[in-house]
Amino acid sequence: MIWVDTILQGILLGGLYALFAAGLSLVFGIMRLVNLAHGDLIVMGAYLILLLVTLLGLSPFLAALIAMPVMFLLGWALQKFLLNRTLGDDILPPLLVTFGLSIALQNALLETFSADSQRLPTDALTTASVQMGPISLGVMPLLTFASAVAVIVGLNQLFYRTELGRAFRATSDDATTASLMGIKPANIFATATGIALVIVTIAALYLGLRANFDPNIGPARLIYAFEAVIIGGLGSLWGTLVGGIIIGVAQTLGAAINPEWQILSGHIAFLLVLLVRPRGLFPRAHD
Amino acid sequence: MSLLSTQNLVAHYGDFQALFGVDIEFGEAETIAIIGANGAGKTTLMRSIAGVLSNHANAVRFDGAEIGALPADEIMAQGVAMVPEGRKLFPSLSVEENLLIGTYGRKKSGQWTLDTVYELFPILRERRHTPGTALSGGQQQMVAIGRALMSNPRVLLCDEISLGLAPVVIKDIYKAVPAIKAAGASIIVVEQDIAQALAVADRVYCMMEGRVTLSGTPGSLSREAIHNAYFGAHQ
Amino acid sequence: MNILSLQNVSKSFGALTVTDDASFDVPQGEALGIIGPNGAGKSTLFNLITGNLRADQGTITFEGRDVTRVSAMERCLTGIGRSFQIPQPFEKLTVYENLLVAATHGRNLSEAAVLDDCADVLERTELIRRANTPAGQLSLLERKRLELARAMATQPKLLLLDEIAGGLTEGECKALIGTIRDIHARGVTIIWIEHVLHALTSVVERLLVLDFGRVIGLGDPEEIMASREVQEIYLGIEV
Amino acid sequence: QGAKIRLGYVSPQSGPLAAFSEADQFIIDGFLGSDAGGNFEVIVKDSQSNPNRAAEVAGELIIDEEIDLMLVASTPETTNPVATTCEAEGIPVISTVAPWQPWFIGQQGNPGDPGSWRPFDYSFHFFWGLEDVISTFTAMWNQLDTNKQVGGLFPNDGDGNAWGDPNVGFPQPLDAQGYGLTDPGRYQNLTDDFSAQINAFKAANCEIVTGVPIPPDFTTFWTQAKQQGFTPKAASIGKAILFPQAVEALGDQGHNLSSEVWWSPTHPFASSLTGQSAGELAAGYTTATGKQWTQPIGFVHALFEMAADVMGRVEDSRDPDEVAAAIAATQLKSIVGRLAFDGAGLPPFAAANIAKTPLVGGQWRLKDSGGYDLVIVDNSDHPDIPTGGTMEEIS
Amino acid sequence: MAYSVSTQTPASRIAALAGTVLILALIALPFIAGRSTIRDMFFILTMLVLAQFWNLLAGYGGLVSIGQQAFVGAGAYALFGTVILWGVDPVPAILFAGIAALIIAVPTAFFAFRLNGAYFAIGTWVIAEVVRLLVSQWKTLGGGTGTSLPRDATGDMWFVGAIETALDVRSAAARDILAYWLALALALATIGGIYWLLRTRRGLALAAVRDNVEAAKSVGVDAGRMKWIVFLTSAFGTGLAGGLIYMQKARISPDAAFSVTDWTAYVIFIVVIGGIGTIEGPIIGVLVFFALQSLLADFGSWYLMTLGVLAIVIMLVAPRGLWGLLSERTGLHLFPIRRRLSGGMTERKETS
Ligand SMILES: Nc1ncnc2c1ncn2[C@@H]1O[C@H](COP(=O)(O)OP(=O)(O)OP(=O)(O)O)[C@@H](O)[C@H]1O
Ligand SMILES: Nc1ncnc2c1ncn2[C@@H]1O[C@H](COP(=O)(O)OP(=O)(O)OP(=O)(O)O)[C@@H](O)[C@H]1O
Ligand SMILES: [Mg+2]
Ligand SMILES: [Mg+2]
Repeated sequence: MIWVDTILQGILLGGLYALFAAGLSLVFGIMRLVNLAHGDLIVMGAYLILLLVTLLGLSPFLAALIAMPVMFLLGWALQKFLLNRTLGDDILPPLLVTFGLSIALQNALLETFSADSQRLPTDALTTASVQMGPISLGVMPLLTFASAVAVIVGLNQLFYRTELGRAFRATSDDATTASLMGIKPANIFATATGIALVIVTIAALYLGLRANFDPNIGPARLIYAFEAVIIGGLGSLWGTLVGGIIIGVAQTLGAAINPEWQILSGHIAFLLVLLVRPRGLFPRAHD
Repeated sequence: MSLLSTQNLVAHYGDFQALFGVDIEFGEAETIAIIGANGAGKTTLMRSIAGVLSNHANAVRFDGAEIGALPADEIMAQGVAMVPEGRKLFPSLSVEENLLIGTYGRKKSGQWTLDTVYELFPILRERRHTPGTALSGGQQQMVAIGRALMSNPRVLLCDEISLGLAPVVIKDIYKAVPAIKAAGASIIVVEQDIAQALAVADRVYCMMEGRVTLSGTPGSLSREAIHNAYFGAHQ
Repeated sequence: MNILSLQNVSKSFGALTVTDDASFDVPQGEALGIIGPNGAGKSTLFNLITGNLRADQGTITFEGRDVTRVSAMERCLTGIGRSFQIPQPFEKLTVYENLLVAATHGRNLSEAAVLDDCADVLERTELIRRANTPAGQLSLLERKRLELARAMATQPKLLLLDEIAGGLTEGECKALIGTIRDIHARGVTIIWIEHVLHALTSVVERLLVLDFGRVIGLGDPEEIMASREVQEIYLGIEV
Repeated sequence: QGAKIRLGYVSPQSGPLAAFSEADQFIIDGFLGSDAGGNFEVIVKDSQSNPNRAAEVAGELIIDEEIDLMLVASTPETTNPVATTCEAEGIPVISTVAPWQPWFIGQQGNPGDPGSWRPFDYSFHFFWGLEDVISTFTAMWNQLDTNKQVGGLFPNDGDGNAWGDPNVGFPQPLDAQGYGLTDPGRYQNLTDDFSAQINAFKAANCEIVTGVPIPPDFTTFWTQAKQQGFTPKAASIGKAILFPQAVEALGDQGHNLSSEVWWSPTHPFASSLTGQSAGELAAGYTTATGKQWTQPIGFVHALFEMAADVMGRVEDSRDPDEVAAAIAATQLKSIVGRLAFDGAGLPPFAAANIAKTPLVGGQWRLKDSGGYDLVIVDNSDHPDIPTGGTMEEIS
Repeated sequence: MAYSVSTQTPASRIAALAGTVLILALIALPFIAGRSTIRDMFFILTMLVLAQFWNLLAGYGGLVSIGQQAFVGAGAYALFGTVILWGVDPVPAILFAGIAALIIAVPTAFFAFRLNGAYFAIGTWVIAEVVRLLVSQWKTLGGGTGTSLPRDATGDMWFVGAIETALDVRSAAARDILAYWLALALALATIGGIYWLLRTRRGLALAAVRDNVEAAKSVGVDAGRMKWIVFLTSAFGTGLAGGLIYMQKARISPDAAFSVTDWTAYVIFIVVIGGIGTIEGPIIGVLVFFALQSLLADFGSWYLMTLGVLAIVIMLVAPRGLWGLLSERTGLHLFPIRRRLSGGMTERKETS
């Protein structure tokens, strides 16, 4: 029974990782942009929600709702005025710029909010659980997982059912030809990053409800998010969920053997998947 | 009055200069052909007009306005659509989605809709849900043309639409040209196949090494003159 | 003896079959021309022979050795040299350095040992005055010459030329033909893809016709050119 | 002589450990404003919570600033690189706010081989040791009615390795007192899931939890424990719930969590520098900054008390050997209690370099007005420090 | 007329002369400068070595790795391991640092070479994390706590006694001077070695592969082997630097030795600010980085914020770095690698 519990907890943890990764997956899939500041953007989102909660006395969920449009605009502007200028065949400019952004953001948060660890206000929901036979699953992790699935379903709808989604895919395939179709790649990219930051806000909500955060906690999560995106396959959103789950389950299984192996097992699972499938589990047919 | 013209158009790829002051012009409802050997700069000329390569504002004029410095999407919005060399379909999109992308962000309706494009190329209706890249070369070319038409352009730039196609298929494709003209669009065709070009065009420009070396109506040009313009000749 | 032979070689990109069951032999010392419509698969065939692409099926034999699975680099070392249809110079290197890479690595020699050979090739391809110019700054014609020069610098036994005469003036074309004849006269086997037919036919001994990836004709140039099929599909002349 | 004595001070003012240094400026201002403080100049450097940086700034202080004495505080990640540098440079250093074992053993070449351990010539440290936490924690647990099964949460870092160490850490003393310890193994900091530990604790039927996680990890653990139906009677945790903000982050779930208390406003000690009592110092901090008092305040203050006392007893403050000898001879009644390197309560190998300070146990109690108070509930080892209540079970 | 080839330019001849003088001055530095200068120079030189090797990897080999900390850490731990467990003197133990990094590099390369571009970057980062986590389990060297070099080992290190008497300094200062000379030797060997490599036909091939892989393969360049050479060389050198850095620090912990920020991010910053793909770039970059650090480091988070913003600004306004900007304007090259063919018909004017 312990094994079943371990795997279930791993799957739920995978949901959290997938949520961290979904925004990254969107940006990486559409623009091949390696955003090293993604983790810090999540932390920034958490602070924004916290600010709304303390200033307006809102519930965190409502505050996240208000934070979303703000974060969208921020992402839009970030891409339009900064990141678009780094795109190209060379992966170094985006790497360096987002690294610069990452340390600038971390330290700006530190100056503004101090190093104290914070948490979004919690209520009974945080520690509530549902009993499934002998196994007790937290309501919050279940909610996190459900949100991850919802985000991915939502993104898939957007991608495959709307005109904007068509433009996303076309621009991602070939930005030059897309511009010949009257699409402004710069705006498409900005919109994509805007949407990514909306997802970041959702991730930030669960990050802040789940445990403490402080300005420096971002980068530690980034690597899992990247792993989830890469083993899922570039541009595959469901792949990102599967990738998150693989890392989550690998971690809990490793920990069940010995907590020393917890994080290591996640990384090793990542390396093993790439060893067998260097382009991830669900790569695009073309690239 | 000319509908679209270029004045002293130049283009560079990094250090390499591909066009050296090209002047062409053509009018409403006219079809012109641009011919020239491999690497003469035909594609570069098309890309400059379409705004993929940017230029001085006054290097390209369209309908009286200077559009040389505009980005591709805005030039497209003004009514200049391009069928790019090598088809360039979006592999992530189905045939129908590839066609629909031509209408992106435009409410304006016109002669060309999904239905009329399917009428022009009936085979596409059957294959509309397959990924664009799973089609044969000729069918892909039809999608590429249809995609450009979906924006109801006033000028259609066609870059080597016969490239890599069997003669039969080429005939099929060129059969569509009169219908497109009839719908009111002016057309620029880039071709390596001289015979084909001469057959459809009202006027012909011949390019070599980034310069226009000859122009005129098909009837007025001798084989000899074209040959010289194509390959250069002793002075 | 055959220097190169292809047996049932096929290659597809996704659903598109670009080389379809191609089989032919090239005797040592021959000059073979390849023609065919755009997109017939001519350049792809070259890529298969040089190893820049791997064949899906079939075998490629060079000097009696099966090289189907051998890398492009090793095939170069065994004596297959090529030029690219779209010139692919090393843009940041000078013209001389472009040749130097080919000469030192393609033959595994030191820089000093190949100095004179490189200078000689530069002279023969009339690039000598541009020796110290970064290749990125060359004009199209110079790039095409560089393609040829770089292929020659590896001192290949089999030289594959992909449309190097396209866009040349007649005078330049004559000079080029002279150069190629000269190379051929030194015993190098040549396979040449060209749309400029008069240039091609003035050098090659046999002509191969490709259409939709299939070999549809191989033989004496004049006979091939006169054949009904070629007239129709290649020259577009209604017969 | 007009030249002032130069003190170097390294602490983590930015980065994840910054909470430890929040009171630094307040303390230093107070020190410089005191009578003795007038003779000193304090050069402050930020370790940025980064051990590489800590060693680097220590070098700068010694070489560029030519300091006479180094002071360093807060966690082995800061104190150890600085002390190692000073020892190598032959500059005296006084260090605090790290249990003495990770400080002393952690600086030895081979921590696994006690035979190879050597005392230091220039490095001195005052704080309590693991034996004190163990004794305090067990005394608190003894006040409750439990099955004596303890679950251990020890990370793979300086503190966690020391707490869980079979020789110097929890296992042996707990065993001796009849407690059973379930230690699933060293996890990495910033772990996102503690199901493995929770399952292990449940399986062993643990009613007590102890450990030294970092704050975010403890929040994750504690929340997951509740979700997965693991409800121990006592949770005595080092480090993670040191600061009130960290406990507040737990919402209502922080009530009755227990922790070691090294210093509080109710400690019956006074500053040798300013004469302020512990309560006055804490109140002064709250007035100056508007923030609740924290435990490092007393110890950082004591560091500067030590500096003033030591330098008052030397002829030539520029002579490292004389200064080191003066430190070793310290007999000071400070705001954290009596400081003397007399080896009291220490094994012989550490006697020369370490002075122990008293440790008691406390519990965080939810205030009616919101927020938490730290109430001292056990003083078995130091009856002179008054308690404010008795140990309660986590309901 | 016969042809000849040379790589020298008038500027490079002057640079070579100035360089020789500079090297002599650097060697003599401990006799004239104070300890703080020596330590600053040690920092500059070791960061320069790391930067040069990362530049070799990314700038010349096109392999953008963000896992260099694996080699710094492995080298550093190898040094501590051999000193503490085997009782080897720290100076020769530096060699083991390089070898350990090399040993780690082989499986890393085997794995990472299956990946491209961004995947390669993330892959190397994950591998470095794996190495860090494994080393954190190594209990004899302190696990996650870390450990210090035993004082008797650092006290009577090779050459320290000799330097003490020769320069009449304290033992701590003598250790700094020794570390400085070792760093100087390593930096000179690195720059010299890389410059030499770039001037051989291998270096030419490297440039060719960077410009166009397919064409390079077609003229007989073994692109795969070039990648291996570059990766292993860079790992070895990075490992040596890691060993040396931690020999001087005398204290190690996994978080410090495998810090992605200190050993990779800052190094990338240095290279890119200075100018990637040139030998001069990292030299300029490290000087800028050092200047920033000494001016601003005491401002804590403001310093780091400035660094971040500067990285962004430089990337946007001068993507080829400060040296790129300078050499574009002036055509200056201190380490010319371009071969100029002269004599014969090269000089004949073109007749039109
Ligand atoms: N992206 C590019 N980068 C560098 N050079 C280019 C690029 N595209 C084209 N060129 C060069 O510009 C010149 C003109 O090319 P262009 O494609 O316009 O010729 P074209 O007449 O369309 O030839 P083709 O008949 O082969 O399509 C050629 O020499 C080509 O090599
Ligand atoms: N890497 C590739 N991926 C997909 N399709 C390709 C690829 N390379 C070539 N093709 C396709 O294969 C077909 C044959 O191309 P190839 O370049 O061999 O033609 P060619 O005979 O050399 O034509 P041309 O005379 O125009 O040079 C074309 O339809 C082309 O689009
Ligand atoms: Mg073209
Ligand atoms: Mg071709």
